[in-house]
Amino acid sequence: MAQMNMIEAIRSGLDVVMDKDPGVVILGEDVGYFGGVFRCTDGLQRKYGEHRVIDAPIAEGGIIGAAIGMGVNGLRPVAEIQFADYIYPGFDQVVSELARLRYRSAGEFFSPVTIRTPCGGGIRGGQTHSQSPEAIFAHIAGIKTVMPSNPYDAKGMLISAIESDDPVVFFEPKRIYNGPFDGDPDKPAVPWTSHPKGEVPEGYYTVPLGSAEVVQSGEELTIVTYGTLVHVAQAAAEATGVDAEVIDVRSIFPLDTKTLSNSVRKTGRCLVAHEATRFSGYGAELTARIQKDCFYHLEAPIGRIAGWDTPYPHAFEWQYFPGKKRLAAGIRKVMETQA
Amino acid sequence: MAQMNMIEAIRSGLDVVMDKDPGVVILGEDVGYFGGVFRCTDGLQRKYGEHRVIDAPIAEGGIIGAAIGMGVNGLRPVAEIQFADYIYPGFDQVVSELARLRYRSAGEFFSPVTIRTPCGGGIRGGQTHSQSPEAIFAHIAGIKTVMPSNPYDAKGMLISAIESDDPVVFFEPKRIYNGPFDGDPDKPAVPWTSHPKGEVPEGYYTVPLGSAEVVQSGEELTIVTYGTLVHVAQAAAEATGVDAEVIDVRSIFPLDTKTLSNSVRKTGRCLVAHEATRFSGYGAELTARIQKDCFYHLEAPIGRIAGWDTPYPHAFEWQYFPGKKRLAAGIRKVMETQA
Amino acid sequence: MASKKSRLHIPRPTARPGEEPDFSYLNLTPAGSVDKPPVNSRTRDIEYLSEDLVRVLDEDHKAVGPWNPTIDPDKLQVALRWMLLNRVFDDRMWQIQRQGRISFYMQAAGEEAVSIAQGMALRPGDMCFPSYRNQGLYMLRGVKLVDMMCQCLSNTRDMCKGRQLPIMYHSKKANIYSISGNLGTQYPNAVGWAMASAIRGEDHIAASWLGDGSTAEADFHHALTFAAVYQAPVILNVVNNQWAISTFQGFAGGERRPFAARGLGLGIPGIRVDGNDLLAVYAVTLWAADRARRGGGPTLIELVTYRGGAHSTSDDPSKYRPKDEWSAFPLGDPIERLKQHLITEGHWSEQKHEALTEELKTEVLAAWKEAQKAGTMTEGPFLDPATMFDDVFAEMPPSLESQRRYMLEIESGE
Amino acid sequence: MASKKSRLHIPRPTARPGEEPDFSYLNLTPAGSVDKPPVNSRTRDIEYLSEDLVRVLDEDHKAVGPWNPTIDPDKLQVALRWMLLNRVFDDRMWQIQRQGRISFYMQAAGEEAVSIAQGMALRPGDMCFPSYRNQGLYMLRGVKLVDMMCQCLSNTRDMCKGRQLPIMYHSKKANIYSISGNLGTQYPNAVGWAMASAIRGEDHIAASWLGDGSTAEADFHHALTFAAVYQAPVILNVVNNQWAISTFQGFAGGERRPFAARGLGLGIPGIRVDGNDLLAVYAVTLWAADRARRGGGPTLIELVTYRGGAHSTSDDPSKYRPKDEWSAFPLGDPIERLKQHLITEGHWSEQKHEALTEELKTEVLAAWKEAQKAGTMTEGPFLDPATMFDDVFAEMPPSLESQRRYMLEIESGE
Ligand SMILES: Cc1ncc(C[n+]2csc(CCOP(=O)(O)OP(=O)(O)O)c2C)c(N)n1
Ligand SMILES: Cc1ncc(C[n+]2csc(CCOP(=O)(O)OP(=O)(O)O)c2C)c(N)n1
Ligand SMILES: [Mg+2]
Ligand SMILES: [Mg+2]
Repeated sequence: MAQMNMIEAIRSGLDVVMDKDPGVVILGEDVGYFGGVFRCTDGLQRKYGEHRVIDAPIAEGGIIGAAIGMGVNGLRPVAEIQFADYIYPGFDQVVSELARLRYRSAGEFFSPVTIRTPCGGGIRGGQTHSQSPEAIFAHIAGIKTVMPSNPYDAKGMLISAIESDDPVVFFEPKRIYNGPFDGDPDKPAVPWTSHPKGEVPEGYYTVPLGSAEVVQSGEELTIVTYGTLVHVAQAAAEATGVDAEVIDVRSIFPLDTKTLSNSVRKTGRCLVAHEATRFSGYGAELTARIQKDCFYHLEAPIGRIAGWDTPYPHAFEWQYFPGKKRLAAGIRKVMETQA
Repeated sequence: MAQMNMIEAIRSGLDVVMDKDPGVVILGEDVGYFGGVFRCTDGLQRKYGEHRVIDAPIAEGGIIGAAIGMGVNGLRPVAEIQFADYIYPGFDQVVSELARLRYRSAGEFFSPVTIRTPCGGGIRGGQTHSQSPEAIFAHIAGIKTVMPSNPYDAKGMLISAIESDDPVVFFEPKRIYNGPFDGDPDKPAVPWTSHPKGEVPEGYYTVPLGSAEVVQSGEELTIVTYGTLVHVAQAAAEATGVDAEVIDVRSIFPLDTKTLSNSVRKTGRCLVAHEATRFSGYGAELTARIQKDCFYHLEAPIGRIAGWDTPYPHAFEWQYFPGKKRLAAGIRKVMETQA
Repeated sequence: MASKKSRLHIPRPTARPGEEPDFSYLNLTPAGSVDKPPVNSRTRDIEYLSEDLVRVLDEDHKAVGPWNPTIDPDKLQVALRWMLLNRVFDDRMWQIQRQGRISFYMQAAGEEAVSIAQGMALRPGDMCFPSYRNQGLYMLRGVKLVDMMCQCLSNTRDMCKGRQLPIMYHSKKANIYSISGNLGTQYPNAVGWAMASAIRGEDHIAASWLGDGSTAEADFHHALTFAAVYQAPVILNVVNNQWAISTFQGFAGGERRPFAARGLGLGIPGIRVDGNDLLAVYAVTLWAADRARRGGGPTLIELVTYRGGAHSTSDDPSKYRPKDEWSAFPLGDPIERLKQHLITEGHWSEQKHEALTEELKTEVLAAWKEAQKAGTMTEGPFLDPATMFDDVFAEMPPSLESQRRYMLEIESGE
Repeated sequence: MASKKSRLHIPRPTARPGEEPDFSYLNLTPAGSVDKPPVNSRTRDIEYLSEDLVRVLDEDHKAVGPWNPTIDPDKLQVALRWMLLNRVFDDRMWQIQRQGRISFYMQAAGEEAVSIAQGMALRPGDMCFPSYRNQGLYMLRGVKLVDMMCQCLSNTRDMCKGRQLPIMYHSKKANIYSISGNLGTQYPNAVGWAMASAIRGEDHIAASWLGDGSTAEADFHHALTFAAVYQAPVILNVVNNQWAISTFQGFAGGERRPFAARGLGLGIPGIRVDGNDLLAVYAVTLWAADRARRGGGPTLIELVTYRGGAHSTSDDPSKYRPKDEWSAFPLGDPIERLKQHLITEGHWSEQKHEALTEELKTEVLAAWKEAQKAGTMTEGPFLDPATMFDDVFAEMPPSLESQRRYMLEIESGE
């Protein structure tokens, strides 16, 4: 076991699969010689060569489009999109080729592309370095969408994603690249070494896609969340003194509905939280699903805490970000409501 | 008053605003000389000239991108995207320019573009002529998204959309261009002349964005839907004998939550229905919102009927399409469940 | 606002319905007049290839000039057969659609030389990323007519299992990629495929096709950029059939420079070829394939041809172009031209041609009969709707399993 | 899989850290050597403009050749002042970011002639669609330094009301569009703006800027296509500063042909200009503007320059390029070159230059002091967070009103 932050864990995951499978190639802006603007591919070009860790033109549609073709030709491409906010120019390739290829060719063709992309706010990135567009990808039939919340899961799920024959959009909450974050930007930064999930095996292992994790068990309320907010939710629960069960969804699609409903049936109350814009966000799916599966167990309406329905503003990052205060208020509201 | 089908109503709406406001221009593939593949702009180039009804290169990103610039320069552009399935190549322009311009410039700049695009299945279009991507646009802060279900609303809402200083994505359910459709493809086609909403004033009028409509009142159950399914829902309700209130959402965003909650609080039961893929679809938002607003009035879990989480298959169009049978089953399920 | 007169340039086709067809805008160089450079020429030295028109068949149906590939008459007869089969097949399927027995169809009328000549010039291991007008490629690469028909019928033998519109074929065995429906997306996929081939140090190249209108799409640009940057072994074909549904090629920017010149700014050589001259198309494709295989990178080929029919069965071209435009097209009909060449050379005759046509009609009809056995739109056997949930993913996730169960329950109810 | 050797071409910069800078790949034509054609020339007759390098200032700091715009010394001093102000401003803001007082910054070091020369050549009614390195444009068009600083501070006087990253300015009054953050999106917007101007029969033209790296984006292609098809009155500028973060211009396809040639295939003339030669940039911009205003359509201008600094405050270029590359850049520093020209002509001196520098530093410092009064990241006054919900739409929809109320409730709680 080693101590790794999320960047190191992702790099290690890439290293492990590249070493194991010579068909794995990396393609993206600044990923090669430089090692990526977040350093996730640092050293990999030196180790595996320019023909496997490939600097690309600034064209997300071209990167994804070329990766698809490489995948059809037997490679296992990992495309990096520098920020999730920049995935939109490649959206047509994701929907109209990547997600549909296997289906429309009745299984004859497929392309096992993994798209890695840093998402989320909290780094003063303003409106085009802070977005969390997972709901959009969750709605596209034919791709899997995941978002780990810690180094251990990041490496294990990334290996699963790359080895999967299905296309996967792999969101990396960049705010927690270097350490877990409890939602309070004024507190000193905490490194991953202080967190059990910062312990990461150096070699090969996988964390399966499609499974959620109960990161903290509790009896009074279930908080369903993912990414950075997993950590904020724990802090908020502690602040309120509510005995909350916190579930890290991890896999946006496929969704592990069992783990969710088991918990909510037990606690009878549920708060759903994410960073993305609330309206038509992924929290809506979680809520809709839980109200169906747990209707007769629910003692209060499911709460939904999310980013506001505005772009992500630079100056008001911490008023926009669903931090500890907002989550705590959400928890209290769900708890106060009488059944 | 005249009898119009939805195509004629849309054309009439365009005609009325073009006549009223010389700044209104139309831009799109085949919209000019030919009058559009669905004929919605037929005759408008002859009437208003090649400089106001402009045939465009086949580049949805370019069409939307150019329309934005025209809008910034004082015109009021209406961009046609030939099929909603083809809007993805223009997605970055919608998100990163159209939706954000006013916000990021603190109101100094804006571009009042309306994007018209035919959506939905039921015309044997296969996987790339049948999609309903409204949920994706609903999630983008800064644009309005609407979908009328009849000629009267289509014209009135289109005029509102074009006259609005906000960008609007205007979805046209193509299956009901020529007549209302109750979900049974084997029955003879019904023209709009048989429907009260096929009566359309020839001149100027508006239907405001942001308001839902109760198209059928009832006491036992609320069906919340929009587009083609408004008609299918009415037929399904009739088939089941349930006294259903049917609400046509019309405006995807902004959403008229009042009309929804008033109804569900009255009936105590709710079924949400749409054609698009279910997972992370717009029905999730409707469901999540209604469970919150009406929790203490709900006697059964809110049902959700939607397209399956697969691409839209050519051969199984009618098994994919949420038709009368599926809606009726959904109605029965919500009715049978005991509170 | 329109107080002053608009200065916006609006492209206009030379003729609209009721007017005299006018192809004077086409720059036609005489057959045999264009030099054939070595395949390792520098792009800047062969820019003329993107302006001139490579042609082999002359007015007298002779094959002339440096691009003459001197193909065996036998092989040419085979080529003629394929083109004719393509035409006969399309005619039949068009009729079938008109009778309401398939939902949709698109024909390649007038463009058959593209798929046949290029298909013949490529090697079986080369991967094709076609558009929807390349049905000839499938035939040539061994996909059975009956299988193509079953695709159009979405029946129990459909290679797409009912998921695609008619004509959206694919064949892994024949190395032909699947068709998206969204224009142009296959172009960067082809480049990526070619990049992978180069990475592995293999000889296989990729080829892709799209129409004049589709060059305006982003993916055209992405493909050219990536192909140029990595010198990918790929042939990028632009089938300039003058029309994109109702808009003529000027709306894709074809008014000022040929499409063949689009890659020059990136250092990609372009060749403008008479797309209705099977010999010329074959020759330029071989040239480009050879260049790619030797590490010379991508070539952009513009095939100048004419969309002889309607855009699709949903289209009515009499609304936007002269009815007799095709017959006025100066590059004629590719089938007729090859036929006349073979006749001139003494390797063919009107009688043989007629007999062949009849034979192919019979073949197509037989295939149609067989195809129907696997089901039609109205008569069984039908595909099992439960298969609708297959192949969304490699393994069906639980949510789709439960949707499938629910669908079967509902379908069996009432 | 890598049994055989990869044949994929991977572009490589001429020098990496620790190596000798090498700009031999730049095709440098001597100052004064490139002909200046009439503005109504046919694109095909002026292709040389996209290969050669238009330069006015020669090795002896004299202005020579047909492109010499013969500008008044007064006006040149003004230009020098603007460039210097841009440099001094950037230096100060960079320091300020380093002190943690703004979140982010991007400088134009080495590229100041682009904004200043082009800004001067355009008319006030012409609309600019800038990239993030065009801060000189705002200064020149009258946006106050203090207002730019307040934007960077996201404070109570911020033109963006706290919504944008530093340097994402805009100014409706100055006719400068707002910056998206997603690369290249402004390019088709500029073309659309120009189309509207043409539709109304107006004289105003649009101009847009993006970097060498950004030419790979789809919007570059969309803009060129639409500009060509409609002959929109627009100047499309590619600022080739050799680098796109860590990748050199070869990764955008610049290895084989200059970026100026990218529009040739669509019939758009391209001009390659010494981007560090204020006189040359001014002259070509006037030429292109004149052409556009006379209905000649778009021009693509490639400005050959060098990104003197880091990509942004988040970047560390010593990781990927030689530290001394800038000083080895053969086109030098635009400020130094204009300064030397003016000195040579007897209109300037080292002393004056130093005095001006001091004056500008004082001006910038004064602006910074004033800016801080409107709030900093740590000290008030602060913008009202409730304004975060404004301007999403023309009128606030009820859902945002209720979110705003809820936000205020929560923020006031605890
Ligand atoms: C992204 C996208 N936009 C629009 C369409 C609708 N469409 C289908 S074919 C076509 C015309 C294409 O013309 P061209 O590329 O010249 O090919 P041709 O049909 O002439 O072979 C259009 C606009 C589409 N399929 N995909
Ligand atoms: C769509 C998109 N992709 C990626 C980025 C990240 N990014 C910001 S600047 C930049 C490099 C741009 O280089 P270039 O166009 O040459 O401009 P320069 O910075 O040299 O002025 C990149 C990759 C982005 N902002 N938007
Ligand atoms: Mg065409
Ligand atoms: Mg650059």
